[in-house]
Amino acid sequence: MNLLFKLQSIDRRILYVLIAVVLAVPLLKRPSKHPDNVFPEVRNAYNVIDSVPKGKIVLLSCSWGAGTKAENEPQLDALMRHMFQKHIKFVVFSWDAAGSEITYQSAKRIQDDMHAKYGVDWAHLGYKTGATNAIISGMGENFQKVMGQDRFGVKLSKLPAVSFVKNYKQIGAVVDITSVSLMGYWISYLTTPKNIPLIYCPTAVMSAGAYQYLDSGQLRGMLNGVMGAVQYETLIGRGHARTDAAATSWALSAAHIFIILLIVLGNLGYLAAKRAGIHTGGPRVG
Amino acid sequence: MHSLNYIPLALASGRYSSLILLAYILGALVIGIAFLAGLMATPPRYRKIVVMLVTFAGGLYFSLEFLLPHNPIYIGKYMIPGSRGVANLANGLTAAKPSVADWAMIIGSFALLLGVSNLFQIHGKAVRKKTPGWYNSLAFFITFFLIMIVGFLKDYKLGFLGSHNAAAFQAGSGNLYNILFNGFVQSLDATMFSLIAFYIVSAAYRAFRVKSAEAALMMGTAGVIMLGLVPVGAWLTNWLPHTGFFASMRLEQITYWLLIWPNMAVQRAIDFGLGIGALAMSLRIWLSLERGSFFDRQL
Amino acid sequence: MDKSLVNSITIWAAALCTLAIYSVLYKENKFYRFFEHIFIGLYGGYGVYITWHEILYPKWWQPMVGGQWWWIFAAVIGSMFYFMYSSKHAWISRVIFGLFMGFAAGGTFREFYETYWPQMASSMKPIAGTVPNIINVVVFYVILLAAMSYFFFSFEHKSVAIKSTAAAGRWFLMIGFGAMFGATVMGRMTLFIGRLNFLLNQWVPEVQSDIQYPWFQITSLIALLVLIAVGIFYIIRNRRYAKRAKEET
Amino acid sequence: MGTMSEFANPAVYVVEGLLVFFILWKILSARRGRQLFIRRIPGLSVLDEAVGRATEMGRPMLYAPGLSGLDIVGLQSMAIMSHVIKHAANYSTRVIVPLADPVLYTVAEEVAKDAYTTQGVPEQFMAEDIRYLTSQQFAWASGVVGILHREKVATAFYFGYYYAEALILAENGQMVGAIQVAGTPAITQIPFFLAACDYTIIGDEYYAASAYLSREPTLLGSLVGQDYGKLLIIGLVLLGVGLVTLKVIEPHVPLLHGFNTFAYNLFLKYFPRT
Repeated sequence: MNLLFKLQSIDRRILYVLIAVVLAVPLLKRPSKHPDNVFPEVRNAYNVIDSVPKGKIVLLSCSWGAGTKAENEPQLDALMRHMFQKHIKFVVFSWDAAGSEITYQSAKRIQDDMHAKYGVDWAHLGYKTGATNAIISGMGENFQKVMGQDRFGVKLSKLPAVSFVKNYKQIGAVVDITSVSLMGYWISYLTTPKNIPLIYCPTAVMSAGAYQYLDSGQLRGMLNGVMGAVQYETLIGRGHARTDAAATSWALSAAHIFIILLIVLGNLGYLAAKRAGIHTGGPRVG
Repeated sequence: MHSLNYIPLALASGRYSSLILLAYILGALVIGIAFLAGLMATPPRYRKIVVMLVTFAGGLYFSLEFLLPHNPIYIGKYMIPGSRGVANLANGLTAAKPSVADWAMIIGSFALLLGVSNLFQIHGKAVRKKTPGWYNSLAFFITFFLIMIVGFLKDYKLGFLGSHNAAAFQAGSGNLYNILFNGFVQSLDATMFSLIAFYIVSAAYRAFRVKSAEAALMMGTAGVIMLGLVPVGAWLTNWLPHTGFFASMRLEQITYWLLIWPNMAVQRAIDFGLGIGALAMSLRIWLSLERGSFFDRQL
Repeated sequence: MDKSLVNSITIWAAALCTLAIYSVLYKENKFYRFFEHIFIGLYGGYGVYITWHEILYPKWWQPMVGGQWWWIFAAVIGSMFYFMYSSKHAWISRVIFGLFMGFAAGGTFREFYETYWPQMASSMKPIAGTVPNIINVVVFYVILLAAMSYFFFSFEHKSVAIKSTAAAGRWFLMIGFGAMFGATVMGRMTLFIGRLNFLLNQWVPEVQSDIQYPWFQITSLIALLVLIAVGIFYIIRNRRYAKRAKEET
Repeated sequence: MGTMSEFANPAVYVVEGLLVFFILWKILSARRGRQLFIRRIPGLSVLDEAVGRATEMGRPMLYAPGLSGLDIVGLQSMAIMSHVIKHAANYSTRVIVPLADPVLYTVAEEVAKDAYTTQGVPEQFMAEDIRYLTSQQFAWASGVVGILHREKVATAFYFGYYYAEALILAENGQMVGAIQVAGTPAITQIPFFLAACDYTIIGDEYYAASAYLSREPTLLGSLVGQDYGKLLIIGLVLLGVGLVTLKVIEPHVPLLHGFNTFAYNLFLKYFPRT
């Protein structure tokens, strides 16, 4: 009995080393096996992108920085590869200052890997900030004026990838890859009023609070953190590639089991202490 | 990297047009400063009203654009007299959205130095007074100006150095910029965010105690969903058939059901509350009904 | 400097920063504090550069010097933010903040309609269809109404019916918070996995490829010695402080 | 099924008109002095119980308003702090308040002084118990953790806007064996407070608690108006369910057809379902 109680006083730094070791194994092995099951909202996102008509563009709105790159970059990667495969034109732009540089570097790496051409297949419109609701509703009315130029200062009219986009009529779908709550603005000012499909790629922290929007159709698909990206990879034929996302999904499995064991162990120690009358704290309330 | 030439007052036509433009800009600047001076001179008792009116005017744009009918209203064949004017106003507001977006984006961008000037005050004081750890503030200033200067230099061709040196200088600052951004900014931001994972690990072991039945229900649901979202969950109940009744007992199916029905209903209930709360909050801000807080401080 | 050298320096810099920030997990220290300030400095400087380069220069400066002289007014209005720092005229910053807050608040009618009408519409689910569907719809209504009843404050929960639905409401809320708990753990662990993945699959290979260069072996040796020396110095100093502190108490 | 209109339709004028009316009517009547009723949420009695327990153990208490500054959430936290301090003053137990916002720090000092004087024990106010630590998130959290361990705090209150640092505080409070009561409108942190604290006040309850204590008219009126709004939403949803179910059973009951088309044009048309 006192073993459980003694276990309670393990130094937290030992726990930190333990979690690092537990996660290092799958990361070094880098298994390429992707999960078998694909959640319906990921499949719906795939179908929306797959059915974007020819003369329309997809907006990849990114509002994340280096802080949540581990979750949001695999989503950007999977979606971009799918659109390059299907020759669907798209633009990437960032509401986050650092994100403008990061999303361009990631996109450039994928563009080179897929032998796509900047300015023809896709364009990066750089950093946007200021009153979000005004910018989103403004781009729906006059895309060329509000978005102005790409991140190198080249006017949009000179880029074949986006020169044909006048207003909301040429927008086939909007993808919101985010770590902050921007979805409400897309829903209120562009996608619900103009009936444009919206796909949500949040960090996992925000995914639990999105299911009511999937139920109401305001969101037509969702990639839930890196797990959503891994499942999307299986849909675009990368089910056997040794990607970071696949390795992360197995490391996550190990992490979750480890965390659940910690909670169980901690509670057993707590109950043992309580039964042995050693109150680690004053009487309880509530 | 295309190089952007900062040639001030580059003007298409005529020798004097640049001077004329400069005159226009300076003239407008004088008007602007006069406007600010006028604001500064307003007596204290009118200031609160000015703030309230400006806030209300700001709120008018989107509310009218949405609420006003966009085409004239007919009762049978008879058109209500004013409604055509109202419809033109409403459509005018909608047509103005792109320029409103431009001005909002640019004025909003001017606020970028707000956070910076606050930091300059704090770290400036630390360096001046040599408070302990002042060298950290010095590092702040050095790195702040280093990445900013290198950022501008990588885009700007220093013609006077001669074309070869200028290109080398530009490439060099480009490399230094990449090292600073990819090496330092990205890794520091990502690592700071990842610290929270460690706090969860130690809290999981030492803080998450099932002290009440409701905590047990919450942690039980959390456990099921944590397993159901990751591949190991599917593996744990892989022995169950894929189809038929028992398929719904598979861990990922249970997780999915929990997410799209009970969790969805709870999130929607909370969301309705938040929605009405946001509506109330926006009304209080728009009509300056807030009392005893930031809005009411001594003007 | 050729590409691979820049890449190596970047990876080494990133590894150094990662380990410096993680040192706070052991103990709050000067090393962590120093790198924290570097981050704030770099992020601030980068913010000024990117905002000028991708917004103010192309959308404000170029049109203005290209002939649209009225854009200077944007600078005048933009300058109002900075009156916050003047003691006498701080209220002028409240005017521009008020404009932006009013601007955001004005959108509330559209936002409430576009966000919550479809939610109300999709809450109108007919209690019909297949048996599992009926079960799901009934579960949905019980949880939705009970959870909403928990957040009523303007009348007393006297009658047993209301008191029990509100209590059940708090129970059902736990399912929602359990889902958020699980999702948050998954998200936060992913971020640490990202950093560990960088250390193991980018930094370690970099060290292995650099190890054969003699100049690298020498510098890493020196660095190691310096680190050990600093470590010993701190341990001795702390022990002396501890002894002195014990003597005083 | 109808589609969502891009601009306001009659249903918007009616429903949003009612919502705005409820909220403004209640706020203005509260400001004119009418006494509006707000029930005492169970969390408040748990709060008082926790204060009582701390006085029995004779250790100081900690009240942490999180990172909130001089905004709505921060000021409401001050109202709850004032209640805690008044309660603690009766048993002359110290209340330590670490802050992360210099402006809210000055407000906290005034509120604390005022609370002690209203209890008639102004001498109990100790300026060093109200402390501004730093504005940096994790530096503030480690400062509070230092207080928890040094002062062996008996009870810890976390009321305000919280981010990821909630975890660090709750864990260390647990290690010190303190009774912990939390309350925050920050939905994302509530699961962790629920797991680690003895009792947690959830979302809008936070506003109800501070409205009950501060009786501030705008807040009271707004909360009561919002209750009416929630009732309206529930009413609309239930009405919709009834009409939609009637629509489904229409084939079996032909005479419903007339009523259903009338109901569709009057109501269901404005609530399109995909």
